[in-house]
Amino acid sequence: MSSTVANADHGHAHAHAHHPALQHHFDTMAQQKEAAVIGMWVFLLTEILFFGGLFVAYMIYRIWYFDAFAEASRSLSLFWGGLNTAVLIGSSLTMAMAVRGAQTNKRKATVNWLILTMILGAVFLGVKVIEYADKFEHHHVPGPSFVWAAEHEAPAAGAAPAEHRQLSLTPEQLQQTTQLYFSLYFTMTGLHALHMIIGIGIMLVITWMAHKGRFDEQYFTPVEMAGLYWHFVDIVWIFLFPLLYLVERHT
Amino acid sequence: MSDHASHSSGAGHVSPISLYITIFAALMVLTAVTVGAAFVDLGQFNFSVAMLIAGFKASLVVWYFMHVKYQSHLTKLTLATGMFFLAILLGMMLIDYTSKDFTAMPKGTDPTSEMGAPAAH
Amino acid sequence: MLDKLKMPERHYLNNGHGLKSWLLTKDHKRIAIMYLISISVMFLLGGLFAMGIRLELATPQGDFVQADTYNKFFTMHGVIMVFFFLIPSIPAVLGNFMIPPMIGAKDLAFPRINLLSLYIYWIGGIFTLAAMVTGGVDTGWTFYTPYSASASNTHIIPTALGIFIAGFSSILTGLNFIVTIHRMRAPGMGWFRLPLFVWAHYATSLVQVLGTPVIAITIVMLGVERAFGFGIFDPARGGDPVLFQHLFWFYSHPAVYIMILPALGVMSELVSTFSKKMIFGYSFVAFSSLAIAVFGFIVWAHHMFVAGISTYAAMVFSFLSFSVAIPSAVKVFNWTATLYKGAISFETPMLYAYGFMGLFLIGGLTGLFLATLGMDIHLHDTYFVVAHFHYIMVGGAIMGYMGGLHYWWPKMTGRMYSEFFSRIAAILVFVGFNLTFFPQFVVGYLGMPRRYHSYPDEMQLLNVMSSAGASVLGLGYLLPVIYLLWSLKKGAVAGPNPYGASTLEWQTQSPPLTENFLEVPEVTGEPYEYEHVVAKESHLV
Amino acid sequence: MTIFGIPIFPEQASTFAKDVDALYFFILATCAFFAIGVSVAVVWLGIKYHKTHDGQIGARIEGNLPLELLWSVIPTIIAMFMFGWGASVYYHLRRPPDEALHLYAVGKQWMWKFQHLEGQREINELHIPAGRPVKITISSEDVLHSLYFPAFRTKMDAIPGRYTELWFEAKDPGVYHIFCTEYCGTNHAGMIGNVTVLEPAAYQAWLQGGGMEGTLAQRGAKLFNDLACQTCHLDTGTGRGPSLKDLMGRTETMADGSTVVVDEAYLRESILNSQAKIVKGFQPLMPTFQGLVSEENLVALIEHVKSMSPNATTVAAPTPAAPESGAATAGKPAEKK
Repeated sequence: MSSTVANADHGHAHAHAHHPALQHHFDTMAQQKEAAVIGMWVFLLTEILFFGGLFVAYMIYRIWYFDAFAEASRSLSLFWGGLNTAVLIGSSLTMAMAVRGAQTNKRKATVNWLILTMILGAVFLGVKVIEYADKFEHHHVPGPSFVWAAEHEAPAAGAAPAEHRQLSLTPEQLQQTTQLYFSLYFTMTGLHALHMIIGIGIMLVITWMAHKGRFDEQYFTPVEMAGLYWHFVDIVWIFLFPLLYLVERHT
Repeated sequence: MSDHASHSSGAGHVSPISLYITIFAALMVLTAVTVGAAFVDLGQFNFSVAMLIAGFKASLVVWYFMHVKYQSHLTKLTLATGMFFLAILLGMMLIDYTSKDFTAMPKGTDPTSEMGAPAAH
Repeated sequence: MLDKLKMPERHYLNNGHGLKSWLLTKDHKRIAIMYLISISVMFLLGGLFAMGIRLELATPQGDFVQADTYNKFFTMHGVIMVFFFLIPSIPAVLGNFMIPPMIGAKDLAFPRINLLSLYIYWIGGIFTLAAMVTGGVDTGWTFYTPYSASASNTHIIPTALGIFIAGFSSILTGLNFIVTIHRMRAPGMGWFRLPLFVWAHYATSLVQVLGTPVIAITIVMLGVERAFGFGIFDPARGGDPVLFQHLFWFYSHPAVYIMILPALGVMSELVSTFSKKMIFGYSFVAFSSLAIAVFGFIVWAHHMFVAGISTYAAMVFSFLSFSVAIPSAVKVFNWTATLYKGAISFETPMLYAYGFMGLFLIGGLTGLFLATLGMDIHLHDTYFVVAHFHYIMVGGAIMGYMGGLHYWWPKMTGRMYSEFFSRIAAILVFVGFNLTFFPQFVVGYLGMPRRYHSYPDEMQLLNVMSSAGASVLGLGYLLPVIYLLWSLKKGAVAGPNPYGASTLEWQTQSPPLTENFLEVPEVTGEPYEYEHVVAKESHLV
Repeated sequence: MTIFGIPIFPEQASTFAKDVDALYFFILATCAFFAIGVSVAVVWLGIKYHKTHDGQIGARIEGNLPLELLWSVIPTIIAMFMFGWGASVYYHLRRPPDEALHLYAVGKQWMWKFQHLEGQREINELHIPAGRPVKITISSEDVLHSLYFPAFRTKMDAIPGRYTELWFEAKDPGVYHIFCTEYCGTNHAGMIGNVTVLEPAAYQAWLQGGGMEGTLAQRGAKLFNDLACQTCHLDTGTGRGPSLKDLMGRTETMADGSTVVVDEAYLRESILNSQAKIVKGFQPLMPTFQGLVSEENLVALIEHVKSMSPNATTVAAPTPAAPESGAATAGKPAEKK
């Protein structure tokens, strides 16, 4: 196995002693790391289009049934939604700090930041559970038992007179089309939550690896990849929050 | 292999903590702004404003938290490819859905109001 | 000369023995071989369903099986052939095996992910097969709503889940190829020194990575609608069943290019090697692959011209659909020009290449009928469409796959198959294929709709021709199984480069070492330069 | 048309069948030219440049830019021409003439139900006059179907919750196939029938023969009474609901100030989602009839309302996209306030 030829091609410093994490088919750690970064980004590319399909459905039905979407969106709690947004952005910060810890080879800092990120992720999921439970209570889960009760008012939109909104939508229509909104709501937030659960699972493994001292400033690719993934999940939420919670709050 | 750009060996670019804090603060402020904007009646522009803010927040995360600023051109190209095809998916879908009324749109209604922004009341 | 060739002592096949050495391998070549076996089984299954379909259609009455059974036959035929045979066929077998040696790499960038993609493919296959054994699914491979969401009571969720899972296998393969082609090329192997097979796979991988997630999410939406009663596509709850078609075809039209692009790549290799001449207009052929991949994403609604899309949208998508025709035409013209002043010989792979040219031409050109708006209204969902896409997928993709398999078989196994029988098989496939599918163009223009269990009497003669052709075609596909297996034990030793081909994978021994090359090769020349190739012609001429 | 007893060409039974077939032959000729040309070239090159001895290699030719441009540009031009021709034929196929005879078709697993305005109802059989344009408005009761008349070279999907339409003008009396071309379940292949084209006089006679229930509009009038619509929708305009007299084609102002041109889609929406659009000056009192009126009865009601507007020539939007317009409006009841 000759790597000298390949070395000449790369034209940058080559670790003379092979790093233990270097796989046999790569020539240098840099090549291996770059391959991983590109691979991760290509994976995120597929994730963009995965959620893109959902956004298409959301977009079409929001155009068609704007009033129902606005009405249903007002029933979501802005407090919980806003809190979760803050929690997730905070977890992105802690994740960035964890990667920074790995970059600078601070094992303890890395582990601690990762644990903090997981805690914030768990908080987010906990809030999501509270919100879901609320939906079950109000029969806002699509399906045979779905009921859109006219008396339900979101606290934030309480100021709007009920008859103003009823001008354009009958209870039957609301029953029909708010259900569509909640179908999308559950699919979108459910898939997002699934991504978070997977992310926390990955972080558990990586925290353990970091704790065992598997990483150094030459090799911390798993931490970096987990970071990219986590930030992506954060970005999805950055879009989901206004799309689901803030359809029309000003009436 | 001519297409790999400015990557440094080893740990890569290490951003200062102050930068991360700044980005975090900016994201929080923007979240507050987007909530605030939702309570202001901007007519057709509520949706556009919300998406612009979300897009800007996402860019901050991508650029600084995800280190794309310091990554190779290939990474940036990959991201751009994703955006491009997402635009095709969303945009070309609208060709059909906004032209259902293309020639039969009743006079006096504004076809652009269907583009996602709520109709003004 | 033949006697002097010996099998190399050390190669990837004898580097480790036993089931475990295969199931836990990270070697792209062994993974490719396991893919080869898996998709062959799937091809056989899909073929059996096809035989059932043709038997049923031999008579107009619908007397061979019940209508429900027939509906399950064509659905399972489509699902298996599209998702479990055609999509993985060339990329996961030939691409997986050949891309690393072609670019001078020891392996793909992510060997473990490569193995993972195989396991995911198996899991997806198990779900789909389980759905099949427990009663099957009858929606057609297109799963159109609202039939699939509410009306049908067959096993849609496990089937869809199987496709969803297998989709990730396809995504991971594509991801692996993209990173490998970007980051694993040998020194001196610039982008314009890549074999065209690699270019084609790069384009294919783009489609896999960008398109597959959209079908995945579409299946999720269909699944939650069916399983939990969510109403995303349900017209009774204000949903739009046509939205499903939009999302479905956003993937499934580009998916056609996942199937055909690698075959186009194989063609470029075959035409060059067997005319001992560099590809005419290399960069045009390379970029036409990328052009097909990108244009493939902006034409999907041509499957929906009578599905209630707006007149305006129909015009836009019809116009754009013609854009795919141009790069396809460019490829065909360039291959033709490559033959000019070549040194052409007709070994079996070249016979497949010639067959491919004829069938792909017909398949591609009949696509023009369907892209033309006024014409498609009449032809949509008739047998004309069936014939068209079989000319592309069977006449194109499978001919390319068979050609490639024969071409690289000596590289993969180190042994030659029987040239005599393989030529007979190639001719049988070509003749049988045309007999099967050409009458379907005619019966399609007559108006025979797809997915019909019975049909008007006057269409019988054409259907009988088609059924007869299918048996010839089946024979043509069975024959290779026999002589290829035979060659494993008894075939003549092939030597490193039996065809005198120019690309890098022929510069190493057959079968290759686990790490492909003894030394990382340094590439100095253009692709397809035959001046320097040491041809070991062996017994072939 | 048959060759050696094999049918190879369907009858040209509608006025635009020959247009479609002309387009077909043009594309066929173009494709044959390229397919035969390339095939002959490939075979000829294969023979002419057949390898003669071991170790022989081909000439070194890298490419030729003018040639590449030539065979990119010429197919582009041909393709654009094909698109233009195809689009013009399509436009014609999608644009029913104003004077067309109007029918309704409802797809249901697994039958086609046709309704004539005069009241005749047929299943898997359709009688139409020769020499007169016929417009069929299509809907579905369950899943997707597609109404296909191969001899007329036209088809259109039936989509639940929407109206779509197609038209044709049959030329000669005869019996032709009706197929369902969108897969719809078990008996998809049984969802076929015959369209019988009659001489106009014979068609009139056929109409007299049937129609026990009166015309479609009359049936609608009876429903109008049965469903108690007339208690609010008084002709005088003094009822709790707006008068429906001379309504078709009129531009109505809604409570929110927007305007709507009354067409079939609007009527359909107003019956099924009665409070989606409220005419200015009226209260949203009307109950919704979603699920209470079948597709067949719905078209009868609409015909009845149309019959109250004897002066309106046709639906309000005589444009090619009218079917899509109807579809979209029917599908999005709650869009405008």
